[in-house]
Amino acid sequence: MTTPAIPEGVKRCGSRQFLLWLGVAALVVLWGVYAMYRIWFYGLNQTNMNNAYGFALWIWADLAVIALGGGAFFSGFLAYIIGLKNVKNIINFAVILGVVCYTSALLILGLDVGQPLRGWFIFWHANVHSMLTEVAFCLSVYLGVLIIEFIPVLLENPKIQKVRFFHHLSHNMHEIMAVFAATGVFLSFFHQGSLGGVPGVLYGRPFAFREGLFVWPWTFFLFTWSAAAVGPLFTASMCRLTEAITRKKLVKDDVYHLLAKISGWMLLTYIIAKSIDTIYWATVTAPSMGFALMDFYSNNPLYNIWILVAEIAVCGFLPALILITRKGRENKKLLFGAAILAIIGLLINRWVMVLQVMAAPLMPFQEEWFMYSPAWTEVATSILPIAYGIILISLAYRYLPLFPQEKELNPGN
Amino acid sequence: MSTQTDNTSNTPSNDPSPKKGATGWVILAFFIIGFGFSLLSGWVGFPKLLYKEVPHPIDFNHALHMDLVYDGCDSCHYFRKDGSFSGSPTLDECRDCHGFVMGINENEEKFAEEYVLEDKEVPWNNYAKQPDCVYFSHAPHVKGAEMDCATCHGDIGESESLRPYQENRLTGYSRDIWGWNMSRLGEPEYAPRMKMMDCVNCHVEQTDSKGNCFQCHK
Amino acid sequence: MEKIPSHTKKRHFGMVIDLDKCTGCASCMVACYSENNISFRDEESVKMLSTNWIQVFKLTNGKPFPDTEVCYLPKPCMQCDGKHFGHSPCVSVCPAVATDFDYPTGIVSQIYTRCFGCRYCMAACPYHARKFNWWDPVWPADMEKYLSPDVSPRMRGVVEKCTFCYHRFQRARQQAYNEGRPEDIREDEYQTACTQACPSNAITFGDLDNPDHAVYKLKNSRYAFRLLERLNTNPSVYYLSTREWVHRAADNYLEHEQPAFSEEQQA
Amino acid sequence: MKIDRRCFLSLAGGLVAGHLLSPVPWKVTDDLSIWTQNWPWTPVPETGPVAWKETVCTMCPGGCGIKVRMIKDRVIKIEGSEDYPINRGSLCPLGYSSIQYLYGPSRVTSPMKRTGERGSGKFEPVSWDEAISEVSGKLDALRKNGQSHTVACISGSDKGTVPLLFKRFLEAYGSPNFIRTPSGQDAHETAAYLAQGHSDKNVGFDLENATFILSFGCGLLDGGGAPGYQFSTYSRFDRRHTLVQVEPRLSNTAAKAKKWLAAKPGTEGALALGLARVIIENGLYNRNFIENHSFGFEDWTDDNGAIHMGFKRMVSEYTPSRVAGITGLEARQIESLARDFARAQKPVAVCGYNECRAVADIDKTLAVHALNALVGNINQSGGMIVFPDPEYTVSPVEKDRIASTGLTKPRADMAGTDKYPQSRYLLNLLPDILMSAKESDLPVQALLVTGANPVYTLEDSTTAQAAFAKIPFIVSFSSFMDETAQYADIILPDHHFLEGYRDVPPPEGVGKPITGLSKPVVSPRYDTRNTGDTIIDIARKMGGSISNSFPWDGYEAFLKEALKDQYRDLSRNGYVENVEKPAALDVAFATDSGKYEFYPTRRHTTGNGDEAKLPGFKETDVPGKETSGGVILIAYKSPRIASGAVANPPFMTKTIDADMLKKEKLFIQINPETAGKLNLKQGDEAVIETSAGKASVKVDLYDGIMPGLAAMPAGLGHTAYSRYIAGKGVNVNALLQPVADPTYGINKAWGIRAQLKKA
Repeated sequence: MTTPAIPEGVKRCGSRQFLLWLGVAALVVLWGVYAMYRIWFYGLNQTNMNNAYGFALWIWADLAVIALGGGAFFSGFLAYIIGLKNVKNIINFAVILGVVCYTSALLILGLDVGQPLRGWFIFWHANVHSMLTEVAFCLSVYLGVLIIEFIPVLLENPKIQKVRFFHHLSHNMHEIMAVFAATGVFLSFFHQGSLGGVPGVLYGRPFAFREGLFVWPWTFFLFTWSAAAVGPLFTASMCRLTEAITRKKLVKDDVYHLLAKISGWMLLTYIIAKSIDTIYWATVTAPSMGFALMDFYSNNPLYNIWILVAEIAVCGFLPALILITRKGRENKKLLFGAAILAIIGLLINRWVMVLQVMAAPLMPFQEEWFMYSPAWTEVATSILPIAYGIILISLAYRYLPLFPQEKELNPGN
Repeated sequence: MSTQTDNTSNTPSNDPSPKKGATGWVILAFFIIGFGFSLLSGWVGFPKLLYKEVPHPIDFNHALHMDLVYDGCDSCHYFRKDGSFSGSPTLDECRDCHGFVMGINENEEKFAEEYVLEDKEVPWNNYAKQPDCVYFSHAPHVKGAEMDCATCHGDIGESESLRPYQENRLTGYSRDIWGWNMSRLGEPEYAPRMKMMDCVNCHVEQTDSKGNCFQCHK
Repeated sequence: MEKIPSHTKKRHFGMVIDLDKCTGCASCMVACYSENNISFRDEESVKMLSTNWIQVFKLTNGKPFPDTEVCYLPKPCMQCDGKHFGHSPCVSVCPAVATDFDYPTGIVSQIYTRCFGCRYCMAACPYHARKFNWWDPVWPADMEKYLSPDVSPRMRGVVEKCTFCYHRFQRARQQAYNEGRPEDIREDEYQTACTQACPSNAITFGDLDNPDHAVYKLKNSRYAFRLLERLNTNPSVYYLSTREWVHRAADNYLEHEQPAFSEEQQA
Repeated sequence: MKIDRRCFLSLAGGLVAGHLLSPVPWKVTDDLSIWTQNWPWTPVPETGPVAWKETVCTMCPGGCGIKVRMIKDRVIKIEGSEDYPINRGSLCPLGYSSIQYLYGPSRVTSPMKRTGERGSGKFEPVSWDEAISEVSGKLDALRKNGQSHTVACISGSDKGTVPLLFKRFLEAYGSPNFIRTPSGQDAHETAAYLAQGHSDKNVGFDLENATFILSFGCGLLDGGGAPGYQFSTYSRFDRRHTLVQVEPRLSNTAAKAKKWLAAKPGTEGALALGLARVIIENGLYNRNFIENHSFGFEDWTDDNGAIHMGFKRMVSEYTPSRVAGITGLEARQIESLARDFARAQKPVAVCGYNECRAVADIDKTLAVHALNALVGNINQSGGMIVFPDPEYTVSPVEKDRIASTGLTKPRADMAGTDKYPQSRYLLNLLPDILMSAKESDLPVQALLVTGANPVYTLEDSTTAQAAFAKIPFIVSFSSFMDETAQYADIILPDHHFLEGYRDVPPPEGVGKPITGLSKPVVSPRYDTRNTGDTIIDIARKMGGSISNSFPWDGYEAFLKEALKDQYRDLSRNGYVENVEKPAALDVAFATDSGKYEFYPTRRHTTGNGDEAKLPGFKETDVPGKETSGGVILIAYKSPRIASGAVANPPFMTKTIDADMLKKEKLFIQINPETAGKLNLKQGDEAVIETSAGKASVKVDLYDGIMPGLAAMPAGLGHTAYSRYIAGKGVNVNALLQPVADPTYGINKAWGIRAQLKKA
């Protein structure tokens, strides 16, 4: 008698269809792997980065996936620390999404450094003053935590459950998960913040530089806050996307509504804080270094003042206001429309804090903006995580009981 | 790591009919076998794989030469006018004495025939050779801090025969740099070890500072 | 543990570049390439991919013909002291201590073998003084023959920058030790390659804190200024110019602001 | 005993645990990173004892003393020599980069014989014996055929012992065709002959002692002329010194000048005359010089009783307002400049040298010389100095009948013929002469090229290439695979200057006659020979009187004999100063009047009037058709681009600004006003077309250039050497066209009309 690999009581597509689906994603992964080979073998000259753009698409992708992966820590925080039981219905999915995001971030970092084989120097020869050191430590420890959080979910697979040891392991781990979740939350607060610190401490770069509290610039707090606000919205949106693809209801609407409400208020407070920060920076910090606000915005389409309007108004206040109103979040279209806007807002924020910092000319005699467009290798390796995420989530969805409410919501099976 | 084998009521429903598994002792034995194998291969086999023996071009007899020169080590390893250190003598310097085959011993003959007469520099193995990134000047150590050669180079000056030289296959470094004992515990075997922290420790002790990166790096 | 070893003398090396003298000939750049084993490729016109430890910029006053004026501005690494002494913009961000503030000399060090190429320091440096080795360095034909053993050639994947020819300082110290006068180094014994190369003597180099050195007086000249001084990076490189527009071009000012020099001129 | 899955899990656990407690993972991690720190493909320079050796740089004719840092037998670095009297420590970028020619892919590593098409760069190495036999065989055949006069030699210089050997060879062989490449020297030599009566003298300017330098377009700080001398002079400038630059473009020199006067190009002569008028009118001239040592200042009467116009009367027409009209300057500027110049402690007016092109406007040069004469600075400290060529003491050439006959034949470049009787070398005319000649009676059947790269440097280089392609036999003596070497049938490579002996004659334009000695600091790296030795070998091989004229064992023996007493000092000090002091004024002039002739009585003119003889201002025709929307193209010199016989090495190319060269595209400088008219923007791709050629360029808007002009840097657009040098930008010479002075033949065109259109 063989144990089915698919969790009990749920229905999954045929294996041929599944393999085809995986195959398409695998092709994209292969493309990325080829790009990885080019980069590791021939060096970073395979990219379009240059001495003006030491940080470029990859660092943006890193900041972006970590911020979006923030859904894992903030849902964990809500579920285990605040004790919002309802959030537990989506927490498995959030954790997997977190694993995807964080492993991708590390992979991209491994590509981005010129000497990957020396990568461990960041731990062994750490400079405690560097925000990047803080990022590296917290990031790797938190990835460990995420994996630990992921293990019990993994162990839920019927085949694995058959092994008694794993069965008990998963059971016991579930019980102590709150401890890990708490650790994860702590670490996350820190490294999300450190990532904000990465641009914020650059006092030679007036576009990025922010004053702050002790050693932490305001961006430290803003990054954490924004990740906490938008991360769960990303989790929810991805969950909704999974529902759309599988044509199945996986999570009850009240879960979405709860996350939306919390995120809405988080987003609103974030965007108010961000606005205050921007105003202070534009009127006090930057002018003290001789820069007027419009010195930072060029008339080229990429680094236009509209990018600021889009980030704060269109992708900040607008979704926040939609989400805090009951009518807004209970209308599916508005809810996910707002979520997507908020995600775009977050992506813009990370983009601006990396790329525009590099682009703006500092020396008055150098009027030209530094322009950059990514090479195919950078694009391929940045898309790779998406394909890899699709594969991992598909496998997880197929073989693990990710959604506790699935059986109940799809009784027909 | 422990194996929980207590049979509780909530065994999964599809648990196969209980068979007698291996005992704890057997499992432990397997663990020890694996553990021991790794330890042994890591501590004994790995160094043999990592290092290769490089034969010396000439088995140089320091003791013999020390008897013949007036100025100790400085006779052949001297400071140039600009304070740089000459290191191993060049063929021209050896030629002052070794102009022809004297037939003293096998080594001398080999040296004269293969190098002096062929006008070829001897590719001496340098136990203390540092990589290109290291800036090391003998002058502050020998002239400033008045250190003896032996402090860092051991008693090579009194040796009658060259001790073995091994090269790290991955890095190209002399084995002396890491030290011959893989664990780096205990007293060094021939001469002090020369990884960066070995230099740093001495600097901290002697100058109350580990110095600055540029002091020893280029 | 002290920042400065007990046997070392404290110095603060810096440079004063007279922009009224600089002719823009680029001898400093070429002498630097030769001195510091800087690699080159067949394509060097994309400047943000080209490795230069010192680069000469051309500034114009923006006035139409024939009132146009040109000023050449050589830009080495500024060896910033930083907002807080020793916390140069790049040094404080390096996660692996590959770049460090050398307290005994005030020079920002860069250790290529420690650097793992994250380029955070490049993002931190407002002067674009730091260059990344995008390619493996290649010296065609037998050109490796001219490489200097005083400066280690950099491998692909690490950041490099001007070191104020620190190896020349080492050379001078070694000589001093050899002659039994440790740490007693004359002003002319340690000069950077660019200083020495400048055919119009526009560059002066020395200990900014030593009243006997020429730079000590020059840096206090009323014509002296530093590049992007308002960012609080505290560069150790000073410039001299008698021209008001050059002072203005060296930093950012809001519309109603002007450089201290202009105010002084008007007063 | 049961063995199950758990046992294997346990074994794996043990393996992992043991592994972690063994050195393997840690040591491998560490060693892998150490491996990256010592990648075998990243070079590690060898250390060794350091030595400094002094010698003289010959990458350009500037003659700078250098010191070479050596480690064992490797050349590590070149620096300027503080003790050398020409450059006094200063050195230009080319000097610093010259190690990139000692090493590197541009060297010709052995004698070569061409196997492919001309210019294709396909050669095969041959032995020295074979190469020399081939050359001597070809030359011998021509000689036996009565065609000895069809052999020509193009040399970058006519001074020094190597050019002397070539001249000697041609003399013994029977050819009058020793041709020096065009240079600033051409006009000065002519002017010195006309005003001072010397035919073999050098004109230099004692810039280092002058306090007021009025430069008519000299690229003193643009890397031309003797850059080391000029830079070191400038480096010692203080508040008491003044440099005034007259130039239509804000060059590096103009940028550093106290005053930049953007006179219209080609009108500098008028400006000089205008200044002369103000000086004379205000009585600011040197009365002693004018009264005692000059002729033709006032009106004068000749032996036939005819009254001739003097210089004073001639310049009286050049009122400040008229000159302002001609030059585009303001009358006020002209007047104050004249006063400042004449009242300065040691004023000197310079022109001609160190311009990017050898533009030889005789009138302008005479006018500038006259300015110097007016302030009485001829042969004075800080003034214009005239000194003789270094003298060489060698036995006379043995000439056989063929040689004597050959030497009486007219020169292939028409210099010294009835048409251009007072000219010495006219290489600029040679391409057209060759192009119009029939294959059968081509005036040049064999060409020797030394120290020059005419295929690249001649204006209208496309025509020059076609003309050179017609020459049946070309021998190059170049150390590097330059464009001319690529056109050669045989290359007999010279040493790099760090590998061999060579005397360095006094650099053009320098106010003191210093001869240097370039000495070997390394043994030759490749199978090359000193060109002096090679030419002696060829002569020996040819036998007879030619061989007899070269009795020396080799070049060094010849050098010692030629330099006689000087050799000892040269080899000891590295240089000698040939004469103590310039000639005193009462013996300084070899004119018929024995004085400085403001009225050059000897001047060869087509007409006979005073107007033709006196250096009045005549508008020079700019070649090309005048069209609406056209520009006038000028070339400019950049100190970051070597534009002479040797191309700019990779180090210098690396210094070129992004607004000068982007990828393979060169930027052409135009004023924003011009750009507006032509509808061009910064960075636009454009096509420039002249009667000589066409090139695609990018546009750089530069306020510092006169509207209506377009400027391109000289020295780019090479097609030979190596991939580090070739294929960058455009050779401006391919767009320019020389215009021969009707009586002197030398080129007088300062620009060319061009069409600049958006691509």
